[in-house]
Amino acid sequence: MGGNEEKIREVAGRLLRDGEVNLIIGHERGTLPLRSSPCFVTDPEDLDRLIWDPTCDINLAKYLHGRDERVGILAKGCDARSIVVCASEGQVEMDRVVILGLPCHGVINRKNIESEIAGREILEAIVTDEIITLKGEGFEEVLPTETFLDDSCMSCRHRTPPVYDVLIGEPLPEASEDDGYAEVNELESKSAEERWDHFVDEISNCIRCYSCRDVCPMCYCKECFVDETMPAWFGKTNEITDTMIYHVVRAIHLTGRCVDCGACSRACPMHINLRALTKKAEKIARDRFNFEAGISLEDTPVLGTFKQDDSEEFII
Amino acid sequence: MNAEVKGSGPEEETSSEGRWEPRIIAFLCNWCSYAGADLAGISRLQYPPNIRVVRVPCSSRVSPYFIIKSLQRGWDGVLVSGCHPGDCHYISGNLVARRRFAVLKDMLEYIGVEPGRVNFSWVSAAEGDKFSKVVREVVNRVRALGPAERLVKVG
Amino acid sequence: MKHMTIAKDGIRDFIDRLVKRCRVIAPVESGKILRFREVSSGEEACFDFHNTKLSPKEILFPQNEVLFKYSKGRGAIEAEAGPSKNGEWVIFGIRPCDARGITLTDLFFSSGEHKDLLYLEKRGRSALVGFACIHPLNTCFCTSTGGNPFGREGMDLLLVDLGERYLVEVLTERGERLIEADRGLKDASEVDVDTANKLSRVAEKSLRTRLQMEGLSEKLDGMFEDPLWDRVHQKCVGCGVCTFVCPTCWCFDVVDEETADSSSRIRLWDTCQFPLFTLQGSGFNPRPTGKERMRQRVMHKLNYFFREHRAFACVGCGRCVRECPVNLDIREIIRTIMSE
Amino acid sequence: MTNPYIPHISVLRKIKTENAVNDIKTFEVEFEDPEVARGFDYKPGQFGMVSYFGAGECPIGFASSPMDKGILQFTIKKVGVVTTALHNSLVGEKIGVRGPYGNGWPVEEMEGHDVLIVGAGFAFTTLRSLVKYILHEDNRERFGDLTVIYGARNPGELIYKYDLSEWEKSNEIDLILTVDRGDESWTKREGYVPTILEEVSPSSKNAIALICGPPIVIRLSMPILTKLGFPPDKTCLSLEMRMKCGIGKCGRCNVGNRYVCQDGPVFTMKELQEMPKEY
Repeated sequence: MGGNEEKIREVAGRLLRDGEVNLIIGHERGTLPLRSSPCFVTDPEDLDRLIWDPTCDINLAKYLHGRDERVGILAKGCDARSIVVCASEGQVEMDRVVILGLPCHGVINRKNIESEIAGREILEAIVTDEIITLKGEGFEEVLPTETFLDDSCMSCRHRTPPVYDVLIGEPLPEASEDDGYAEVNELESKSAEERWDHFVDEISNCIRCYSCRDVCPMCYCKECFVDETMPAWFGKTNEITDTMIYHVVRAIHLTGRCVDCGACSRACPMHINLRALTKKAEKIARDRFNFEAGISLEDTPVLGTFKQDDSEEFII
Repeated sequence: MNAEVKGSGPEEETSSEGRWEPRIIAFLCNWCSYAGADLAGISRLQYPPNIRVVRVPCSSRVSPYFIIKSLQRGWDGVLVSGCHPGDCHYISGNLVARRRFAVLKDMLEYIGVEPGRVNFSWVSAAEGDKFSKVVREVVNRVRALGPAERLVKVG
Repeated sequence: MKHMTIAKDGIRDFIDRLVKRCRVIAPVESGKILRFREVSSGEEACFDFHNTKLSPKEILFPQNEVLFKYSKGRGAIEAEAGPSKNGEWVIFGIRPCDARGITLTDLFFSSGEHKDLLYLEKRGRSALVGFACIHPLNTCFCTSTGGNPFGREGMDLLLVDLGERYLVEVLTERGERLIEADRGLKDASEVDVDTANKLSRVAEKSLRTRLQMEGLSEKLDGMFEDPLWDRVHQKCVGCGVCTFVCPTCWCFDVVDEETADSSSRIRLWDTCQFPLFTLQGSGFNPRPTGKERMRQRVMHKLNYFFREHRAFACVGCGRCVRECPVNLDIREIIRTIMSE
Repeated sequence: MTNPYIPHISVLRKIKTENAVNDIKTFEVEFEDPEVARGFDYKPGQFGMVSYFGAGECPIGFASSPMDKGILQFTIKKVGVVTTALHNSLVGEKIGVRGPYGNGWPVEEMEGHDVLIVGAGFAFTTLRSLVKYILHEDNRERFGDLTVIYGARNPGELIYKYDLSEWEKSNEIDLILTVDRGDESWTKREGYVPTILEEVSPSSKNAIALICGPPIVIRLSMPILTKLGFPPDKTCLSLEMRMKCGIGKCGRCNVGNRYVCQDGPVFTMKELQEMPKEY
């Protein structure tokens, strides 16, 4: 991906100088190893802050909400699909957004890398499409990027953004046949009792910090249902049923909207695997409504419409 | 507003023989299922008294919050009943609701809520007997599952 | 200052002996992370960690806590405060920065006309047994905020890992009482104490992050309207991670909750990063966007609290740096402010 | 050494609607425990945390004057969860009250001075407490002339009409009422409070100004008060902030390093000029 960094800066620079956009949203080097950080460029001088490598794991579509500038946004496949869903829900005006599509080999999952290094502190990391070079106190390791990609990227079917204005780099073939539902299928095969225990165990660590909601481009409600007070539907404590209900209802709200970018699981400080819920929401949209989110701007939101022959086997 | 503030879950109730009786909240759409329930009453059709009816203008008025809050407040079972597709007084209310219920049911059962806790049915205004059959079936299903614990907020 | 030593493989038995006399809270594995939980035996505690994901603040200032219960008929207050797990507590395995965080929390909750007795009651019966930081992390900056990897502030006992033994520094009588008549400990030799001091200097020098925070509060006095805040807050998504993992964040919300069998007023962790924090009934919000909220977090910790208590409400533990989902780094903000 | 969050149980004795739109009511409460009632003394301008169990708690200024022993009144506008629950409550119900909190109007510094009180709309509650306190025969001669300018959107929105009619007859107080838009029964002045303030232009010699109202009224009245010669340290303002604890611990009501619930809610203009513009 490195080769494209110059091209990104060049394209972004042209857009800024021509005045086609007055803001570029991209990624810049983070202050910690393995990390990138969102970057907002308005002055062409700052363009060399923009980077593009497998550490760029933040879904930038989140930053389009409520913006009145004309924005050039660097978008991986999942970011672009999130923009499409937001646009189809009236949250983003496409004529004010220039999508700089970035064909993507996948982003790393730093939690997996850190647990692989098992307690030793990583002081420096260089990440390319092929290898991850890690340096620390008295050790240096090289890991294959392939094995430490995020789970979402392992099963990604849209390495090239389905919608873009400018594509930077060669379109990538849709490599993976694995549809990523392995974990969901495995959970579905278990009994209700086992699934309940699994999710209680997983969710009981939640501290209700809402980073999963606040990094997700699909969560843009002015007042989230957990914050409503008249009436207050659900409690805001970290008691197990309040927390379980928060995560379940958020997953329901993602049905037919979640593009499985994995930002929520990566953001969770308590290392909860939230993808087990969001992937199920995506699977329901596919199985029941034969719908995949963020592919075309003409799609209407899944739960906002209906078909006469929608499945109703569950209705008595 | 105060009703909501004072709202609480179902009081424990046991039948005459001291057996645990499931408490089921039923959201009935005003135009069809509620009328169907009326018809069952007028025709003296017997069905178990375990349900407490909440009349709603349309099955699409029932949001996932109503259902999940009922479960959290300790109701043992939920029934949502609306008009058959095509009969909806608001033309497509039940069709939109159908998708919403499908997603809700799949997701709740995925996290471990026992199948049978949350039930959906189409009962038209003329189907008094179907209404009593549906209620009897739901009550039996919930009785088989026993008192609700998952998602019930205690303490 | 009394010094003892204890064999490293005897530490779990030491906890077993402690558990017989009081409730021991130690870092345990919880899912994929480490958190402080009550342990019933030394076996459950986990000792190889740089620092836990959440500080033991969550023990003394739990995420949700009953302020009081009231009767179902809403006419009377029933219990003075929620059933407090009474008995002596030992928070075992706390790092010096977190212990310092607790002393700052003590300072805050006991300041002013109205003291927070719920917190102070629990704090009063809690002993802090700490582990000195032999290998501070790259993100740690405790020395810049007035702390130290071998800091003793708030500690009753401080354990220093000498290799196959821990040096046990007894700092208070409460610490003394914890180990009195405990055959597992032996007196420490001069050599042990010297080794510990050498380790202390090495640890202090090994801290890579050196922030100039002298005069930071005074600098912030005039910077409320500075354009830096427009730049700094942009990447922040307004979640609650930085404040919930922070050992010196103690803001809370108060709500009433009624379930089938209990009605109580509880308090929950809250954060100045959420829009509801200052939203008024009229709809007016003095801090409407992320800029004001980010400014509030930085100004409170590094200026408002400092002007009142002459100490930063930040112990340099680096958790907010490590856990921020968008890698917004308070060290960079401090450097930017100091360079303005 | 009791838990500072526990309110005193109080009984709702009287509930009186104050305005035509029926979203402002004055609640008179009586502490269930007479011991608490005896020990509960407060200053005008202070506030208490009023609880409706099941709904929560909110900060409300005391509307009654401390001189009326045994009477504790809150005037509450129906806005949010707790206020709506209170507006739906009935006489005889039990609620919770704790306090008094905050510094209150600077009554000591006002002694020996003329007093100008400017109130607008619903924010006249604690000013009413102050006026009744000053007019009380034990206090009146300690204060100079008392001028009160009070206005509302329309006649129906003027609260404490029963007090206003009494004050109009009294020569101890110069009461000037105004409404933004009058109706056929309205005979007195018409105009916004700041305009009327300029028209009346009370003298600032040896006088203290106290003002409370919606932000727009404050913003427009401040320059007028300065023009009239009221120095910043002789102009006091009561701030309204979101509050949950009322005792300086929950961390949300701060303006700069000052907690409005402890260091306020009353601040002088001089103090406010040094505080960040975040209120």
